[in-house]
Amino acid sequence: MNALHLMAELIFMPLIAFIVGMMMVLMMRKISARLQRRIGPPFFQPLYDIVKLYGKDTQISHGLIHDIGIIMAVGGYIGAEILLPVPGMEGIAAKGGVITLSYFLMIPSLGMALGVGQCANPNGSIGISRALTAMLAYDIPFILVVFGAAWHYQSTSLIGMIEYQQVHQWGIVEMPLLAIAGLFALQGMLGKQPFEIYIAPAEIATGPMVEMSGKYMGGLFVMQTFQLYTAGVLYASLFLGGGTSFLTLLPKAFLVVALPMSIAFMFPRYKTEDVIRILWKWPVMLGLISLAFIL
Amino acid sequence: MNSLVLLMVLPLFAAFIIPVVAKFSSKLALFTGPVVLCINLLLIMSAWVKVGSGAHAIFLGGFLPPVGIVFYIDHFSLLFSGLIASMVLIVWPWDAKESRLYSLYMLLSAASFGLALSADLFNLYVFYELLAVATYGIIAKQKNSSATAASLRYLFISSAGSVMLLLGIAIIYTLTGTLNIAHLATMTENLHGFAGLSAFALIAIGAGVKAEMFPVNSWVAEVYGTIPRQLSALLAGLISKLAVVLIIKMLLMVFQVQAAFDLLLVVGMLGVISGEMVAWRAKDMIRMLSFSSIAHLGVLFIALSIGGSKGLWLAIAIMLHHLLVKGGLFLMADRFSGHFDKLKGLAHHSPMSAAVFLVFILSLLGVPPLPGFWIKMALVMNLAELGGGLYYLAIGVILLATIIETAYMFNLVQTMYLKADADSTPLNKRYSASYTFAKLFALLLLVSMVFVSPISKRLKDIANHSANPQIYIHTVLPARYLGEKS
Amino acid sequence: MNHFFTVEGILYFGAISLSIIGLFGLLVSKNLFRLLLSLVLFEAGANLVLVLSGFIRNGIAPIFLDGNSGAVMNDPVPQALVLTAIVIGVGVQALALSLIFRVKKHYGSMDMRTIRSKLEREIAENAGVTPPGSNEAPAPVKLIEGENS
Amino acid sequence: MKKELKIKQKERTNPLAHVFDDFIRFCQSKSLFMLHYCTGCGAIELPPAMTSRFDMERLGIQPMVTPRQADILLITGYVSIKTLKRVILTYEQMQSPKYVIGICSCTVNGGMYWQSYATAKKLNEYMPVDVYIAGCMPRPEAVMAGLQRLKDNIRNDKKEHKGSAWKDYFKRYDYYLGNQQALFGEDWQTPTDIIAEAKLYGLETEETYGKHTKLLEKHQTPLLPQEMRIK
Amino acid sequence: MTLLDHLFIVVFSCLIAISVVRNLPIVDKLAPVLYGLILIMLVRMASVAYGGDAYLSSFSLDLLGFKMHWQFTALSWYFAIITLVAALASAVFMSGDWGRQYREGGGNYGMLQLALIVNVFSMILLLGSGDLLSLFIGWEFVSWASFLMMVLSPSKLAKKSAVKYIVYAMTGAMALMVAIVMIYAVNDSLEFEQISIVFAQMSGSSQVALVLLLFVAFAIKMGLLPFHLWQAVAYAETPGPGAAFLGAISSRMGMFTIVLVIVQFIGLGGLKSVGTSFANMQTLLAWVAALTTIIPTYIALQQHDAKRLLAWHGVGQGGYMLLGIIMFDSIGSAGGLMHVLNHASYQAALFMTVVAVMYRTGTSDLNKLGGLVTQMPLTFLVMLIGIIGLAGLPPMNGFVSKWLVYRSLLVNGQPLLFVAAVLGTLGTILSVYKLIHNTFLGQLRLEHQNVREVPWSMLVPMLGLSVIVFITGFMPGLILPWIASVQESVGLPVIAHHLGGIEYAKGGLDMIWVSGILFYGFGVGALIFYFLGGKSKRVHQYDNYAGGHFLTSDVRYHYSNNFYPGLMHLIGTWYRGSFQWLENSIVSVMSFFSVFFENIYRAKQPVMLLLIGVVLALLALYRNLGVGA
Repeated sequence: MNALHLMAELIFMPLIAFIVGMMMVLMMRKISARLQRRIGPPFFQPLYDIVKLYGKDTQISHGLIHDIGIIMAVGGYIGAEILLPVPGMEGIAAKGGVITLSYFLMIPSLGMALGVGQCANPNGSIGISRALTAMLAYDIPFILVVFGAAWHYQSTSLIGMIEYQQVHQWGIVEMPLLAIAGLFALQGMLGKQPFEIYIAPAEIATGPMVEMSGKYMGGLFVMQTFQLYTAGVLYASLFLGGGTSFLTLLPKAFLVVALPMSIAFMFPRYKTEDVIRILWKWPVMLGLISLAFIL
Repeated sequence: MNSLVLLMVLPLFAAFIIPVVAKFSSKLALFTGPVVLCINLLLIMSAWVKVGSGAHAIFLGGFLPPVGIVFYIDHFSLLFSGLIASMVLIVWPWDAKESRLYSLYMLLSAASFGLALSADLFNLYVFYELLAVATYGIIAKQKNSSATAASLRYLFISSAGSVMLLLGIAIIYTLTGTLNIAHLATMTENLHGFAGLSAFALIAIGAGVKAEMFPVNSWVAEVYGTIPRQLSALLAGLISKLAVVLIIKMLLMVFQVQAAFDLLLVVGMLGVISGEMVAWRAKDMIRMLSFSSIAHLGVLFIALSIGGSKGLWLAIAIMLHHLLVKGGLFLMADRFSGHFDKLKGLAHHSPMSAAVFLVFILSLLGVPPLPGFWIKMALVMNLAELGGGLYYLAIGVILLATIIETAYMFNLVQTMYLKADADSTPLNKRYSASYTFAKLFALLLLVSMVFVSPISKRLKDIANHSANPQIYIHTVLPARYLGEKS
Repeated sequence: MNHFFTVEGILYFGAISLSIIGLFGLLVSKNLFRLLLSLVLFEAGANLVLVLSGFIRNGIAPIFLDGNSGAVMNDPVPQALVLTAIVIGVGVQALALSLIFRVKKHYGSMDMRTIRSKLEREIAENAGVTPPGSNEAPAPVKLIEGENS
Repeated sequence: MKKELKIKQKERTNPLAHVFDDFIRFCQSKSLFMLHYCTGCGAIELPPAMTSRFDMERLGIQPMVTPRQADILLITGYVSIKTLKRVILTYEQMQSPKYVIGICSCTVNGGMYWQSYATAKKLNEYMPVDVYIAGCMPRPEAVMAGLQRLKDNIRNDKKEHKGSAWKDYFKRYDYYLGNQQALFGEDWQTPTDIIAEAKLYGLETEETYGKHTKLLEKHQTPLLPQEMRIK
Repeated sequence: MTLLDHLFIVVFSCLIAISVVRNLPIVDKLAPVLYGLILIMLVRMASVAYGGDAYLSSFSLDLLGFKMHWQFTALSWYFAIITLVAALASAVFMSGDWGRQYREGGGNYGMLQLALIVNVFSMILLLGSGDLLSLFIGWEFVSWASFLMMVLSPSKLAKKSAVKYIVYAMTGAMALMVAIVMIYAVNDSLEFEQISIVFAQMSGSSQVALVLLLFVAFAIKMGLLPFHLWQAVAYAETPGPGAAFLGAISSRMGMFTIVLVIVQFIGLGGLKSVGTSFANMQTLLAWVAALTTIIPTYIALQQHDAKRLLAWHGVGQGGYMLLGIIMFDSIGSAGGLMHVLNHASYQAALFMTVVAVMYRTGTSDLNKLGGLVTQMPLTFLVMLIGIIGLAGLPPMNGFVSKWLVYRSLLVNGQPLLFVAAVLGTLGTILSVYKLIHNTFLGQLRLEHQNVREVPWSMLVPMLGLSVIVFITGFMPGLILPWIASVQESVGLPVIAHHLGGIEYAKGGLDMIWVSGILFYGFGVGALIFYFLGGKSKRVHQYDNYAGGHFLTSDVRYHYSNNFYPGLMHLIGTWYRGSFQWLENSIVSVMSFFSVFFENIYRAKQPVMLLLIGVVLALLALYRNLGVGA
């Protein structure tokens, strides 16, 4: 893997992630609009939003740590994308396995938490405390799913997993319950409707994003695109056999992201302790049952 | 070698002379006691050298055993008599002006010498009674009248115990027809039946009263609570040990049988547990020290239950260590008077007494460099070597006792190092001889820390020498008597 | 049980029952003087047992032997021992009596239980500690500093 | 009628910047975040604008909660003096380019409360207003038309200069501050520091400072942000 | 005179020097120099850490028939280097301005310096022990030394918790003594090899007894689950940098002895053979470790005092080390061992930051702090690096050892343990964020307006430790050879490693690449942030969205109390303090017995006891002999 190839990957993997992510955001907003019998935003709306936010003339900052927080949020996900193998480009997936990737997904939330902390706004702090509690809630089933997958494929590197699935059947066929548990965890990871208490607009003024203006808000929008893309592609490569080419990978990723979205807009918002109780009860139970089969 | 009888005669004589001498000049009466003790000390030292590694028997009145009364002299008994002489000298009541108290002290030391030396069972009983009477007298002599009540209660339990002792001696006499220990040692087979062992039980528990054995040591708290600290140092440090010597003489020579060891073991364990538990609740220094001495005598009984020369060596080491530490603590006790909470901030008033107190406690607990650790280690190792559930239970009890001791000792140390507040009593800093002796004991302890192996080697040969019955029998019983018998 | 109704059997039974009576007196009685008397009985019983240990059936006292050494003699040694034991017993009992007088003078009562609880309270007071578990009145709660010292 | 006030901020001249600025203005017109601040009765008209019948999202407009994220401040209905204080604070906390849409005639000229002691009659005396939507509660169609008008103004702001009214707040801050102080009293102050913002972004003109700003400096202890310092 | 003798002599002379000079002002300069000297002596012996053979000391004592000798293996060198670095850092921290403030505050500064050197001396003695008896003596020295350190702080609670500690420590020492005695009783020798020989010969039940006794002794020192109650309060109350030193390394002596005795001489076969097939000793120890990672961490989550929170985390992280080492495979044990060094580095740094905050603001109560990031930026940086390490996130070294532990749990197929470890990690992330948020972020209080950064004498050790945390995280290959030689000397499978990280067949870790990618991501994020977006204006903390409300200083607009209400609603009821109840019940049983015995001693008529004693003795003899008259 010569240096030039790596340099190309370093640039293109996040870029693809950004573009596909924006399409996913668009899909999300279109689904929610369609469910409400509305037309929904035009095609390039996510791009417009991000460019408008970055194009803002004035924005406020509460200090250096506020800026570093947003940089860590965006940078963390850019790092995570490079760990996530995509057909044709593997980045450094071999150097760090799926455990490292799941830790990389925690860095942006910690970075954002630090940034919001310095905003000195209690809405933000309450939002962050709920976000970290929600992370505690959805990470247990997610880790259980990762454990089952890694144990089933006998390796932690995603490339190995995809090759295994190319040869044998897909993960979802061999571990159906684990896949369902993974979807449940995905619902929590994406922070969509039922588990969205930490950005409740009316109650705590969108929690962590209360003091984010201009490019700070733009950064968080970019992070959302990366978040959707990473969740989709990770789930696809864990259970749906990844894709030999983009054409096979992207439909799976979009399907994976579409499923929780459509479920999401049916639900009201759960309280924090209910979020923990549900995410620690059902997906963990499903995961353990499926592990019983695999081990 | 016969001059050793003077050891016992001189104090008796002085005991009766002092009241007469006191008529003429009180100063002379004051000094006769210590002079006599110094003479005895010299006699003991010369005897120690002369006896060397052998042993010697003195037949009183020329009557050969098994009829006459025999004094058995070897390093074990000389060691004890030396301790008696020095301890009574240390604890001598210089400020008390009555001559009768001095004569009682003289009576006490005479009885102790007799107990240490004599090798005849009934003779031991007589000296034991003499010792008891002397102790009642000294306790009752104190100014506060609660001491009289304490000594009366002590008298009842102790004389009941000595009656048990007498019954034991009677049983032994009916079984063997003789009371000379060496003679008994030759016919041990008919003593190992139930009757013989019940005699031993009676003797052990009878003498146990003074040796603070478990069921019969309720007098300890009352007596030590009322008498002055120096006297309780003598009683706890030495007199209780002498009663144990009486049991040792019987145990070593006659009753080397597992049933006797188990009895001592159980009694020792109960003593350790009960002593530690009640000491944990104690709220003042004297009560804590008295129950802690009960516990440590329990450990002594556990050590005795190992039997043979190993058990004896451990017992001697524990006795010496306990004498130094408990004696020292009692001697210092008047610096720590009153409720523990009143001792707050004491360590800042006089760091020296706190440091000495700490040295004693650390050695008591068995913290490595100090000799206490080596003794506890050797004891536990020997107990483990014997194997068997009961011995492991004993190990558990000893170590549990150490933990409880750490708890209450360091609770006290912690209050001492706290900041002094309103109601903590200022320290009575006046000069007192006993405090200097306590510092001497602490120094002795630290010095012995360096010479642990030579001292232990010395103690081991004393124990080997005095623990095997053959030497005892050959020195006491004349050859021709043995000729026909064996 | 055959040798129970022999002479020494009865004597032994008498001696042992005497000491048991003494022991029972020690356990039950409350009055100091009665305690002392039961102690005397107890010691007398023990002395009797000691004397009897030298008894040989139809042996005669050694003093009556006028030269013919053939007859069976009672063993003189325990008798000598008993002498000293009795003397010691007397000494101890005399001392106990004098102590009882002083205790009666000081505490004003002869009942062992009141003496014990008074003694316990005195020990606790001079050690500056509340007496352990005195079941009469619960330890007074210190409401005001020094109010009930 | 107002003479063109020169601001210190230099216009970027190179052609690439122009293309880039045009693209940003285009995106700004296509994506607007609306701070839904229901001050009066006109607010009831906005939900229908957002729901399926009129679907504001088609125009790229989303409701946002905090002024920091919002671009449009919708003042719906009469503005009482007490509410005006919060409106001004919210307006100053919004990040420019920000636009104010006055819905209902009460914001235009006081409407039916024209002679009331408790309401502020003309909204544009206290902050620059981009679009007024008249009507005593204009129907959603009118609101949508007003929003569409705002979007057009933003897109061709270069030519008609109708889309950057927000600069006027910095340019003639003294005039606005004067009106506010007239209403709320001499010691009127908000925690946001408009003068420092004007200086930072070079939007200050000679009319930014005046009598009223001097009054403000007299009363307000300057809220300087804590700078991170090593020693 | 081998190198080990030089080390012992130098450490002892440093002890003497400091004890002589402790009340003079020059101790501030002398102490760090002495610790540096000891460190140099240790580095001279570094060959043992790179595969060299152990150093034997020429000293050997023969007392009462027990032979004692001393040796320094790779394992002892590894723990010694951590001890010395922690001691050097806390000595430098202590002898600067903090020492002056402690002295003015009435603290006994000379004794604190002495306590530190006594701790170091006793730890070197323990680490160098060559047989069971010298191990026991070293063990007692270490327990008494940390007691000396704890008892120095003037507060009453500190002294009470110190006494509670020494009772726990003595229980541990006595359990160790019983185990040693059981080993000695078989064939009269106290060598380490005896443990495995004796263990093999033992019957099933005494095997369980031996392993349990050894484990109890070492678990008490390490604060594992059933015995963890003493550690947090004791370490939190120890004065300033003493807490940093104790928190970092003192309880890890338990880990040293676990590795030395249980892992090296009883080993996996021994542990597996003990107990039934389902619940063998290894699963028991693993589950004790897993519960130790969870329960103390969630107790830490509840604390509102920063030192107490960190001390509880010290207890929690101990569970990781045991979890790693108990797997007995190459990566698991490497993870456990490396976690000792990692934890020591960031725990000491975090404790120092909290002490620095106390030095400036006078309190460590999280509900009375806030917004200090602008006033004390460097302390914030150290705490940030520390909490990233404690939480185990990538760039820092905590991640490497946690990754190794997870990887070994994955390979060994232990889903429940894996979930327990992750639960512990997430709990740590939550509580460290609460620590840094309540101390440094949020609204700054009026009274802390003019708080300044701590002087350099305190900053240098903190920054040094955080550099260590980062360097060993970025290039774990620097310390992996030490761990490989430890594994080799202890008989565990050795880990394959290179400078960047770990090669492993089924998916290794290369920290240079991972951290490189992370910094590349941060760089791109910074590029996007600074070049695409426009200028941003710094605003005051009162210029904040509060629903239109005008923020002023009279109402504190800050959220720190009851930081995780949602979580606490769910698991709040689980904190019933069942271990505290267990401890209290044991104490009440003991006091019941003591009252029982006390009443025996207050018997009205002692002769009754005499009679009972005689009758029971005769009965026992009768039954014992089983034969009539």
